[in-house]
Amino acid sequence: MSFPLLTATAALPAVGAIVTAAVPAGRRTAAKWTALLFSLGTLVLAGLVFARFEPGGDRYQLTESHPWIADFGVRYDLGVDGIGVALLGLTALLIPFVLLAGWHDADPLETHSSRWRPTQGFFALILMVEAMVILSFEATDVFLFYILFEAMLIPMYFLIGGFGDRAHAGSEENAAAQRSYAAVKFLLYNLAGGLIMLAAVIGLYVVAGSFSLSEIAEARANGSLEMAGSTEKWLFLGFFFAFAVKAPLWPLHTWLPNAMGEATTPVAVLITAVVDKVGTFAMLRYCLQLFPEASKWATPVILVLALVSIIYGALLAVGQRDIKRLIAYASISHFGFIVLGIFAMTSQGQSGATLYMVNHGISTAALMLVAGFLITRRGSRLIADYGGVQKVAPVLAGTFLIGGLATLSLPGLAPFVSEFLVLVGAFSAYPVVGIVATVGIVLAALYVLVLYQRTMTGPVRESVRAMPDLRVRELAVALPLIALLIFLGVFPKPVTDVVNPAVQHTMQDVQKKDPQPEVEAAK
Amino acid sequence: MNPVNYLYLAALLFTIGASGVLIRRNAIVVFMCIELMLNACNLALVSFSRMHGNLDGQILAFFTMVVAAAEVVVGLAIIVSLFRSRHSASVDDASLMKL
Amino acid sequence: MENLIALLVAAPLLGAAVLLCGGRRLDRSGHWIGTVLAAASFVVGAVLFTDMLGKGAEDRALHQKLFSWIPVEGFQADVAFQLDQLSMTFVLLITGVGTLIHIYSIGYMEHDERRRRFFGYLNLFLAAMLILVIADNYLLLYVGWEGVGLASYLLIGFWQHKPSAATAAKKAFLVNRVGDIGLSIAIMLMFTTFGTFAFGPVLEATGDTSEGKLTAIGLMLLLAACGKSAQVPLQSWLGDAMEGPTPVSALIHAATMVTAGVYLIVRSGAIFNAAPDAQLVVTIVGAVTLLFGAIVGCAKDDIKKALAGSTMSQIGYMILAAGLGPIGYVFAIMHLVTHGFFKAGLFLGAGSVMHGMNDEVDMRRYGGLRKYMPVTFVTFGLGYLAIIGFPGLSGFFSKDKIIEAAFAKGGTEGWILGSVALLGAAITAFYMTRVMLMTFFGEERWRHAATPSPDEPDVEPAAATGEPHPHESPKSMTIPMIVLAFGSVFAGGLFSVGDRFLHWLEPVTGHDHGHAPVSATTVTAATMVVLVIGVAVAWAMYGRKPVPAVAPRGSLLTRAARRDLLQDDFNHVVLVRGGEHLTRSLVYVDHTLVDGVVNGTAASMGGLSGRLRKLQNGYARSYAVSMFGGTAVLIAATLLMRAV
Amino acid sequence: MNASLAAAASATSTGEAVQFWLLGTVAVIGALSTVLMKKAVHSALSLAGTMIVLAVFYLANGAYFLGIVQIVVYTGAIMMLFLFVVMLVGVTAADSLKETIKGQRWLAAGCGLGFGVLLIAGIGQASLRSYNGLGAANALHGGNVEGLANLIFTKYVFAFEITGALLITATVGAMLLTHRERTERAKTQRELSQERVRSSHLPPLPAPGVYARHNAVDIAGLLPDGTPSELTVMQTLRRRGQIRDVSGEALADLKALEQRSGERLGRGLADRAEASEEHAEEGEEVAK
Repeated sequence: MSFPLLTATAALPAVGAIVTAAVPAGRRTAAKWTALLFSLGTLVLAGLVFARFEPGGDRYQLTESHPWIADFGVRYDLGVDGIGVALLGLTALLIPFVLLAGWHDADPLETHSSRWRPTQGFFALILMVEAMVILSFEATDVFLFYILFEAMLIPMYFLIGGFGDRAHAGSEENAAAQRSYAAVKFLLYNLAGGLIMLAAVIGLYVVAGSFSLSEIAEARANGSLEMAGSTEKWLFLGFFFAFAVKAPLWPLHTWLPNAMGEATTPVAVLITAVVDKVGTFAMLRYCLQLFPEASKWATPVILVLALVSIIYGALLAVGQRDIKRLIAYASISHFGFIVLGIFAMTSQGQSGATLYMVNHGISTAALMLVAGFLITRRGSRLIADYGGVQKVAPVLAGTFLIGGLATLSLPGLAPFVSEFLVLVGAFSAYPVVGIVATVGIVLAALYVLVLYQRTMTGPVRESVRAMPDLRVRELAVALPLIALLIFLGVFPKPVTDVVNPAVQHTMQDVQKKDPQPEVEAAK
Repeated sequence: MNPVNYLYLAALLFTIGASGVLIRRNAIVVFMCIELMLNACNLALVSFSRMHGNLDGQILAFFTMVVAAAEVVVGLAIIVSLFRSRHSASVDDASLMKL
Repeated sequence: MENLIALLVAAPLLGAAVLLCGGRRLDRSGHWIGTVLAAASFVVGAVLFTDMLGKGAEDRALHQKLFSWIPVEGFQADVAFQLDQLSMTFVLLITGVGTLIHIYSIGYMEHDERRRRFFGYLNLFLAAMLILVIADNYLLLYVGWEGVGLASYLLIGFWQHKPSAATAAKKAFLVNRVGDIGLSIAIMLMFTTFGTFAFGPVLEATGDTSEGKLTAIGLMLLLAACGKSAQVPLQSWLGDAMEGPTPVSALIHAATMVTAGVYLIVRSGAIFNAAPDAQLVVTIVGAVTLLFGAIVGCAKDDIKKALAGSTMSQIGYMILAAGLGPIGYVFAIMHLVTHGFFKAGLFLGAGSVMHGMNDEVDMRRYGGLRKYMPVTFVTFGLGYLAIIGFPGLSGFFSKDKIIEAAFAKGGTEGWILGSVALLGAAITAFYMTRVMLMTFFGEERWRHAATPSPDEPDVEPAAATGEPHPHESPKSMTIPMIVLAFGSVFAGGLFSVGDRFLHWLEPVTGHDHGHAPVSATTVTAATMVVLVIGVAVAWAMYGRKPVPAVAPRGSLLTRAARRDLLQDDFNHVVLVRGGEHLTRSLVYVDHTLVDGVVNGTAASMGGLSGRLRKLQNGYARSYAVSMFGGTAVLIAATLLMRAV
Repeated sequence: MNASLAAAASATSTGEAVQFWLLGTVAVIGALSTVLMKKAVHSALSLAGTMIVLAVFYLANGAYFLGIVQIVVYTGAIMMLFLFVVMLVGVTAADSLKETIKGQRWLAAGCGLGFGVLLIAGIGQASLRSYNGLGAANALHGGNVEGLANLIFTKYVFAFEITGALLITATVGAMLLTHRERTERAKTQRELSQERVRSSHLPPLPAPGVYARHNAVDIAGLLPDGTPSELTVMQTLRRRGQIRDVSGEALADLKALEQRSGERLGRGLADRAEASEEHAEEGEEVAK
């Protein structure tokens, strides 16, 4: 048996979490470095996965399979396709930056006792989330995936509820109340989704007699597993609901602004750039693969929901007064694009959606983390408290602008590629949908530029006059992300090469062909 | 007379005892009502013992008595210490079992 | 030779990267790096140009594929360049004028502590603009398209500490984004129609699809062009864009970027040729903007805004010409090039004036400046003569051709368009003469009115105090002005003699003489007549009697024109206010309705449990009752089960 | 004797029937008075009665050992324990019969009635075998006690041992619950006497009720002017608020007495009336 690379990739951060948590109270810095080293190690392993993965090979590669709960046929089955590789890479890539950005976010306050160890907890929890997310991208057993899908809520809950943004307007009690409201809301929304999914998972087992993704898909494909139309629809809806909450899709989105607003910025990035991707990833892998007919049946409604998310999220972002909530609503808009790409059911749309997941992760991380640096400096999340930062902290403003431009999908930066692919994919299948979604790009420009104008330009406000520019640690976070945004904007081939075959498999699953160009169709 | 009547009597006593538990507020009286219910059970057990023609029912009744004795000791001790702290033997005064 | 194409873009891109990432240590040398790299790009362009001249007309086009950009199933986008005569024209214009303006900026921006950054942005602009014109497919063109938008955003908002500049920058970007919707939909339409969006395959395959599709594509391209070239109805950003430093106005908002729309339409000529309806709309947009810009230009007292109105109007001419189809393509581009010279010259002149007048922009506070800044006066004057179409200067040749071509369109359309073009020429003569008279002639109004203009309370402390001391600008500024003045004077003649320009571009754009209902001489004569009328009216109004230092109330039209013909007010009321209300109500809806449903569910659950909690009253006896009742129910159930 | 008892165990004689109906009635009445009596002492006594009746029933059912144990343990020990506690808590403390929990009484009645009916219906429905009687079982080991002993020490020996443990635990538990930790050193005799001498009450405290024709401990003695004296009643009762105030009654009696004697002696009625009114007013004030 070969080296279980996938297990190792997921296990390393888990081990890291345990080791970090065990660091004694006084050795805060050691804990931070431990966590960072483990996350970098994970990145190396993820790089190995990326290198060992052959785009032209089998659908699932690097597979591992062990029986787990024999009575129910639950197996510990791992394997990655191109989409999994891309997202696994994204996760492993972002976590070191998240850790680095949150270097001081969980330092104990002076009022805390010396035995209090929030730092260790914070870093360990982030690594725990990483482990679970990575494993969920690797799982090819529905039950295993479900367990991880739910289990990652626990560390996330503590990360949101336990480590709030210190830049909160208002009293400490008020902040704590808001935080716990956000954490509970996050948990309840996702648990509700997960509960419905659990029912669907059980239903799937009853119908299919197996939890194995590949087995079920194969049985579906060769006709040995007939599913009544209504059964398939109900099961699909059960899965989709959970994923739509996680993604989040309008109107199940309201937990995200609260959670992102109240959490520390690294955790906010973790939510939107990493954890939420599990939702859209699962739509692509589970909904389309297991329930192709139902997916097609539900497409019109889902496309409308995605469109509403795009426009609605963008409009609400324009109306926000809180920087982090603004970015959260922008993310809702972007998730609308991702879902649109997935359910447009064209090669371009789905490749674009996968690419979008990666790019959105990077661009949101860049924007949000820099916004976090800004917020930490001034101690306020309100846009109105800023002005003229560009003059005192030009590098900060510059990185913020680039993050913003990535968010509005400026050509030349990575998100443009994916957004355009999604739009083209949607347009070629459903022209009207594509046109309406295009309006989103204007609104994106509006909210990003309004944000930039109000915070960075204009006369220098007294409160920001003494604001220092980015420090080395912060530059180490911002610059690589920006470099990556530019690189993937100019040369996305490494990612598309990996993603394309997987998308073709998915297209076969749903038995859809790309619409032919009119000219070629005529010939 | 049919010996079943003993059972009817036991049921009646038990019901009266139970109603007493529900109605009375004095902890001691409530406790007495509980004893009444236990006794009703004992009567039924003895009667069953007679019905089945073996002594197991009586053994059970015997154990009931022992347990009842233990229970009374502890229960009355609780009542006394409750009384000490609250100056009252009313069960309604100890209504802390709520949110 | 092909490999040099990438170098065109690489040089300024490198400059931008170095200058923007280099940090303060480049503050002292940054402007030279920027200028040298811009010049290097011009040199590469010139080399390629001479090489191109050496080849036959048909195989002059060069092509270079760098790498595959977005390879997705069924969707191939490459980073590939194509350099043909049309692109070449633009390359030379962009790098040439660009280099001159770099040189000019060295002097103009001398006292700005962020000069390095300014040059970085200028280089970024050059790179993006070059990508725009040498891309071989629409998607890469889109990259350049947005790139110039970004550069324009950064440069308009260069003085970010001024809220007006930041707002203007944002506005420019947003209005351009609206146009970009058009471009992206056009590209998507091309993809679904042709399966590709490279120039070659798309433009060759126009015959294979329906006219309706092509009209749709054409209209979407026009929308894009309207955004970038400030055509009605997306023109509102250009006036505000004058908040940027003057070299920026000269380069981006006069000579190059704003003409990208014309390039797009001419480049997509094959699509428009096959879609007459779209062409008609293009000409209408051009004609309307032509008048719109001219009227606005007449009313503005801010010298840069007057010139901006003029730019709008002149681009209207180009769009009009481009809409005429093969009759007008060449002339559109020719006017574009000549306009690039004289309008850049005019802007640089205006910048020079401002430089000498403590950044004063109100023409009512100028007057009689010809004595103080002779070089500026002469170069500005030559530019002025060129733009009004004084015989022999470049504007005369290019504008005259467009008017001719408009008439040559034929039919009622031809007459209407031709007349509008003529009328535009008259108004052009009027407002340019007005600018000239107010600035360089008449009494020296600045001597008494040395208070800062109310719009700009916080420009420079120097501007706020004391009387200005008009003086000529340094060499680095006057030399580019002189060079551009040469261009303004001679370019037209150079192009027109022997129809050189026509033959140069014809292989790319095609040409058609049309059926002129009136002879060329008649048109020229008519143009001369309206020209004289325009100048005369302006002289009567501004030359013969003194210009009041404070703007008179003016007629209704004047007042409307001062406010950009109420376009901004419309935008403000409908889009800004409406949008604000929409977002505010949506925020409310999200909070109360969407979130409210969820929180309401939670609250009703809480309420229900609150009710149920009352059962939990803490009385042991109550609990006993439930136990007892429960037992009774159990017994009843048992008995019932046995009975059944 | 043995034979007749054995017979009684297996079948019901007329005598047993009579006994059942007579004593059964007594048992039910006892149970009902346990529930319904206002005073805890009365309840306890009624319960004791019921238990004795039950003991007789046990005997009648052939459970001789249990019958005796019932009397010894229940009536003799447990009920006495109850009485002790009742005395500790306050023998005269009567429950107010006003129900405080809304609907509790109705619910209780409903549940009780329903439960009883169902239980009795259940017994009536059950197919109960004819009675075997305990004759054989008792005879097996030579008697009821021996039979029980045999079972207890063989089959149920573990349960028996565990009940032993339970009893010990209960004893310890009761001690723990009622035990009070001393927070300070106990005072010595000497200290107590010194304290007493220092206090204002060197002579014994006045006895309760002596001036009021009552001699219960919970009635305060009246001072010569008719007001009750707090000192005369135990501290515990005072704290509980279990002092009965009979001063008004006493004054009224006094007034009546004076009137009667006045009538008989033929003294000036007018003076008396005035005086009595004054007294009455005073009495009212005291009552308040």
